[in-house]
Amino acid sequence: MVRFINLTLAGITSGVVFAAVALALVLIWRSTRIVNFAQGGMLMFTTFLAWSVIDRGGSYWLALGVALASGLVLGAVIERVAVRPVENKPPLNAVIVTLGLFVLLQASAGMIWGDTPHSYPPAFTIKGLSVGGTRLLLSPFDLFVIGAVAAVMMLLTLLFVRTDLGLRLRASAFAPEIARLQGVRVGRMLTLGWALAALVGSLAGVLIAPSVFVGPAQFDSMLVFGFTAAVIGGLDSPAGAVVGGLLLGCALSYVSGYVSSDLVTFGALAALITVLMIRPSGLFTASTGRRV
Amino acid sequence: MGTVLNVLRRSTLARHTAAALAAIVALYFLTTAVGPYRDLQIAQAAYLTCAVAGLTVLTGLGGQISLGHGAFMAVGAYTAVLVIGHWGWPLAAVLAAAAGVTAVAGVVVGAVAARLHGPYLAGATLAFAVGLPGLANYKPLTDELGGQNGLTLVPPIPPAGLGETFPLERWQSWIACLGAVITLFLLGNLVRGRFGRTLRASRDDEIAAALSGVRVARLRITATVVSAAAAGLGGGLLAVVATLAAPGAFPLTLSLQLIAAIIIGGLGSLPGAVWGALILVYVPTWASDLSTSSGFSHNIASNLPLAIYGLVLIVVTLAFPRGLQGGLRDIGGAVRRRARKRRDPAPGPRASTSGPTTTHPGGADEATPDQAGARPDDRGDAGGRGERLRR
Amino acid sequence: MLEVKGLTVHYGAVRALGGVDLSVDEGSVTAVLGANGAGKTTLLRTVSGLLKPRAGSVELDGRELTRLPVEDIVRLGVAHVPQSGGVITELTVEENLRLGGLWRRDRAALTRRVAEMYELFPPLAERRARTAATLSGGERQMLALARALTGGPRLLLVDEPSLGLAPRVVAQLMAVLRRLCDEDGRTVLLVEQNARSALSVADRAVVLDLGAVVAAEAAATLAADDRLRHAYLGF
Amino acid sequence: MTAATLAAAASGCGGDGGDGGGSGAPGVTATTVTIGSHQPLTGPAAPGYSANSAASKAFFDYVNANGGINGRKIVYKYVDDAYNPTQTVSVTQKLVLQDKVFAIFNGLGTPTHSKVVDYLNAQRVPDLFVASGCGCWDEPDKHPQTFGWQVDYIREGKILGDYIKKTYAGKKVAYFYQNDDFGQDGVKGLDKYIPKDQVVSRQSYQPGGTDISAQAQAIAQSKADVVVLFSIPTYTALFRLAALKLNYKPTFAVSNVGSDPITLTGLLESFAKKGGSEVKGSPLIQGMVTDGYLSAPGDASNSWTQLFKKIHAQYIPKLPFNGNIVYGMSVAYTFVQALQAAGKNPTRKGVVDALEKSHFTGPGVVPFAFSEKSHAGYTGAVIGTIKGENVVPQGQPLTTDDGDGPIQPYTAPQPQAPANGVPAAG
Repeated sequence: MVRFINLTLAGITSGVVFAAVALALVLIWRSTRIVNFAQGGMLMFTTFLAWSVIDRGGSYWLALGVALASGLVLGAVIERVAVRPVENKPPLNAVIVTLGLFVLLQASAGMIWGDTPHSYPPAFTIKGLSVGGTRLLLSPFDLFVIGAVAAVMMLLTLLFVRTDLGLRLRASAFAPEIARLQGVRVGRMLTLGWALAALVGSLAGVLIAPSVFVGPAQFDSMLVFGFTAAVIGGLDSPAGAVVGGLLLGCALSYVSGYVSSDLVTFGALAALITVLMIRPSGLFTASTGRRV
Repeated sequence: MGTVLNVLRRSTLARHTAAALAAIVALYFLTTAVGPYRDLQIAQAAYLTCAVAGLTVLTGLGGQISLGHGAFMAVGAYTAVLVIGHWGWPLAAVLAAAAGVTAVAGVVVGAVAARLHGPYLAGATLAFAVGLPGLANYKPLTDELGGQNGLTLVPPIPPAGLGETFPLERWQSWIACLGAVITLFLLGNLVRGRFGRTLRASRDDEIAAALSGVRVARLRITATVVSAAAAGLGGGLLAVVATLAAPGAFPLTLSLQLIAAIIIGGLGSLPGAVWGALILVYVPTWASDLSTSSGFSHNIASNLPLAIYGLVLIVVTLAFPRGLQGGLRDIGGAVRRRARKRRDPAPGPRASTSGPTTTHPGGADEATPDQAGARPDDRGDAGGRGERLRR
Repeated sequence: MLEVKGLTVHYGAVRALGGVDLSVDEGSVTAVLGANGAGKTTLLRTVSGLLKPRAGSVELDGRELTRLPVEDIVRLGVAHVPQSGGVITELTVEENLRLGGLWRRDRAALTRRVAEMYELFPPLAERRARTAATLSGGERQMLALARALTGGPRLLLVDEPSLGLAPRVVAQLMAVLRRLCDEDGRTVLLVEQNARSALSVADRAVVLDLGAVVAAEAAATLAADDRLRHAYLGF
Repeated sequence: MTAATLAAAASGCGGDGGDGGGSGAPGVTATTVTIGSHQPLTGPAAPGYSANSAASKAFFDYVNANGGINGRKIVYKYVDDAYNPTQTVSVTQKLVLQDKVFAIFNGLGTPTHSKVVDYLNAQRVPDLFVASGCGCWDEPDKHPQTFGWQVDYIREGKILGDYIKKTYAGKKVAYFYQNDDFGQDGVKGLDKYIPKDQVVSRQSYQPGGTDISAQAQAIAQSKADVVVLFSIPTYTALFRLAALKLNYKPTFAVSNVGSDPITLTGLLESFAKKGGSEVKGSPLIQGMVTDGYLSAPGDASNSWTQLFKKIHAQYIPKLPFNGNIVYGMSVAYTFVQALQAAGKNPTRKGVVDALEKSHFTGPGVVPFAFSEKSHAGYTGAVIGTIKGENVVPQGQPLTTDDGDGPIQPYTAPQPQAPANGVPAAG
């Protein structure tokens, strides 16, 4: 029983980070209908920037701020410079451009910071909490991770549902042409959408960094698992991203703990196929998908 | 002479046969003229051509994205090595088995994929590419599949008739080139026929195709099987050329490179597949030579080839949205138009450079009239984007 | 108010409009009539900036529109109600309405205008918190029109409002358009296939065929011209 | 393109001759010896290992600056294979066929290098000092050109296993190992000494960013007193952190590959910092048991470490000075020895023959196995414990074989490093 609880806790902790990456992918998919394969590279790059701050003696919170701010800027710049020209081209062109960006970001990080992975501090201690004399696989830092992702989800929900800016963002995502006819500057909204997505991604990078270390290739699996989570949840649904992330995190943890750690990636494949066979557009996409 | 030309013009089969024969002759002279390392590069380009051409049929003509073709190559490579190791079949039979077993895998993947669209299909095939090579590490299978180290293959021996000093690399490149030419020939005929027409029709409008009697799901599975067989043959040839099958040889990057190759070559164009494969082989080698001789510090020199590769992907996609083959066609078309214009000045004013339509919807292999005259509703600046990926 | 001169629009190699001239007077309802594929919708989309012409000009009070982006044309007081309304089904009725006036940035005025729209179209008030997907066709048309009005436009471009609606609803809609013109002094450019009902409210009418203007006259004159009616309007 | 390839082929087909004054061997001219290597400069194995080749190159540059070997400078071409066997084959064939290297040196990785061993031997290219501890390089009958260098994983496992059996008799032991030949061979060696019933848990991992919480938790639950890790440094660090999380405090015994104190300190420095203390090295790794066959990078009094540090500061100051740097320079030193032993006019056969007859000493603490019958590298290691950033030896160096042979102490002291990096002639 302790094992089950611990595996579940480990699953939830990694699951919320998958959820954050998935959310970043969902935000971009909803606004520009592009699967952003550069997401893993973008969050790697911003986490490296945060690491540089810490390496020069900056505090954890300053570094977090730098990561988030640089995420915003990076997302906006990438949308303007590299993605805008392919937004109206065949969708696969965008796939290749984001792949190229991913490779380029990874190579740039290797050039600037080298290939040796670095330590990244956690915000709070990683020593597990004790319940009735048993140490759980859940530390104050894990609680912070869960809390931070939850807080960002809430803030985003508020932004999207409660503000005029959110209304513009949603309108641009759902029906860009109609939105333009209402005077919404859709181009700006798309840039902002990318910036927000990159912000969420950069948060995920900083949160996972203590557990994978900071290096050019250390975040590669984040994209794969984040994308898998987003597909499981349904790419049009932010709520789906969260549920997909948690499901995937737990599934991987159980496979690793009860079946074989060699089958973790195969387990991800199995989980994905199972969900898609039952719901071909993910768990949370309305079955009558918008096909206008 | 005139009748020959006439036959060629009229019969696709005759034209393709002539092209295949010409390619074989050209490749014979090329491979004989160059040194062993160049032969090896040609062989690499050839086995990649098989896989890229297979993907072109599925993604370019069928509109189904696959980020998992590297895994199909893995199936083909492992099949080839295992068949040779266990039964020692002749090479042709081995390669046929590689294609055949991968085709069977294609049936399974195709049956799953037929229900999926757009990013969901991308996600499923991506998980396939990541998950499948991991199976080699699973304990019950490691004895057979060699675990993380994979399997090694004894290189094929050139027939004694070619002489004792006949270089192995040339023999390997002959095998691979023949495989590539046969693949292109078969796929070329296939996509020119009914199969290709219905495939394109179902890509452009699934519902309309279904209404006109096309069984879309079955067609998609067939396309996956054909495509998988080509990738499997590519994998089998890889095993013969690189003499190995190992999980590390089929990382996710391989699958992503194949997708990049079809876009850069020109989506849906079989000649484009050759361009794409050539880029995959030559750009990294060239970039690596450049960085070795650059004298940069270790960190920069190590990552420079990767950076160049990323830049090439971005720049070529932005500069040639329809791929190199499409770019060539555009340039050719522009030259022809200019020649025609000189003879007969075009009527009507041309005030603005950008008409309402400068982009091609979907994966356009050839500009068909119905695409040029698409409904105005599809032509919003940003509208309709989702639908295209979802198709 | 609106002057269209020599407007030529292509889709790739296909010409949709060939040198169309059109003039709309302030405070009037102008109907653009013609068969399917005559270029009516293309004309409207070019005026609102969604399409860029190959040649010709569109001037609003002497100001050239063809080089402006859609968003800026909206800010000049041009509202476009696209075919079948174009309400965003994922958003609620209220959100759709607010969206139409967001560009004015005056939140108090916006809330006031939205309230006015609920008075003008009571069925919308009842459904304000529901998503637009739950509305009927007529209600969606109503919402689209209301949304356009929350921005307080001077020129209203309306594309086939009668499409798929019951005759009674169509009559109501046409009456609303007439009132907007008469009571609020707005200008309406109405594209319709249903020529009979369009002519019932229009001051002037233009008939398009194969991308060219074949007639431009007072609505009453046109309605009385049997030859034109038979050839192009089908009644 | 055709013209270019033809031209390249014409220049490439010229054969081995052409360079006057050389010994006639490929890659050797009057002034240079060109060698090549495949290395993971990018991709999954790049972290840490991409520095090896830079260190070797720095050492060669240093030797070249000091006059080279018999008047020849060593040109070291290392090419990225991204740890992908297909690319290993491709770049190795390029080095052999196009660049005409004299030898392949220190090619890294078992899954990668095992795919070119047959080829290199068929082409009679010396395949020196493979950077992997697989026992498979030691097959002089089948692969006469191939030589290992680092101590193989089975020997390492035997020596660690013997120590654990003697020191922790009757205690519960758990294994945490990488699921490839590195971990599996290590476990084979361990199992030769540690009784089966003493091993309470065996957990493996796949490198590549997957969570190891489940494995760590299983080992913690087994309440093992000693955990043996055959893992790369990042996974040693990850396991250590998981143990910290679970408040699990066993004795750690870590293979040489995953125990470099400087690398581990770098990975763990953000965790459990000691406020204001001057103590070097992460408190999380103090007391870890490990084994070593080279000088420890943290051992400031060692003459080899001093030499390597000097070269590092001069040529590659931007890379962190750690076990990988010591490794890369040490293996380069052995190559310098081999080239020197091959005589004034080195040939491919000459270098292989010289290695089989050699009795090289340094920079390691144990001898090589090189002979006509064995192409294995270092034959053993010394057990040590991590203290600060250093590894403090426990007892004498031990040597053994990769079969069932005994473990024996080796008494000769480690020689002093030559100041100019070139071993004294002889």
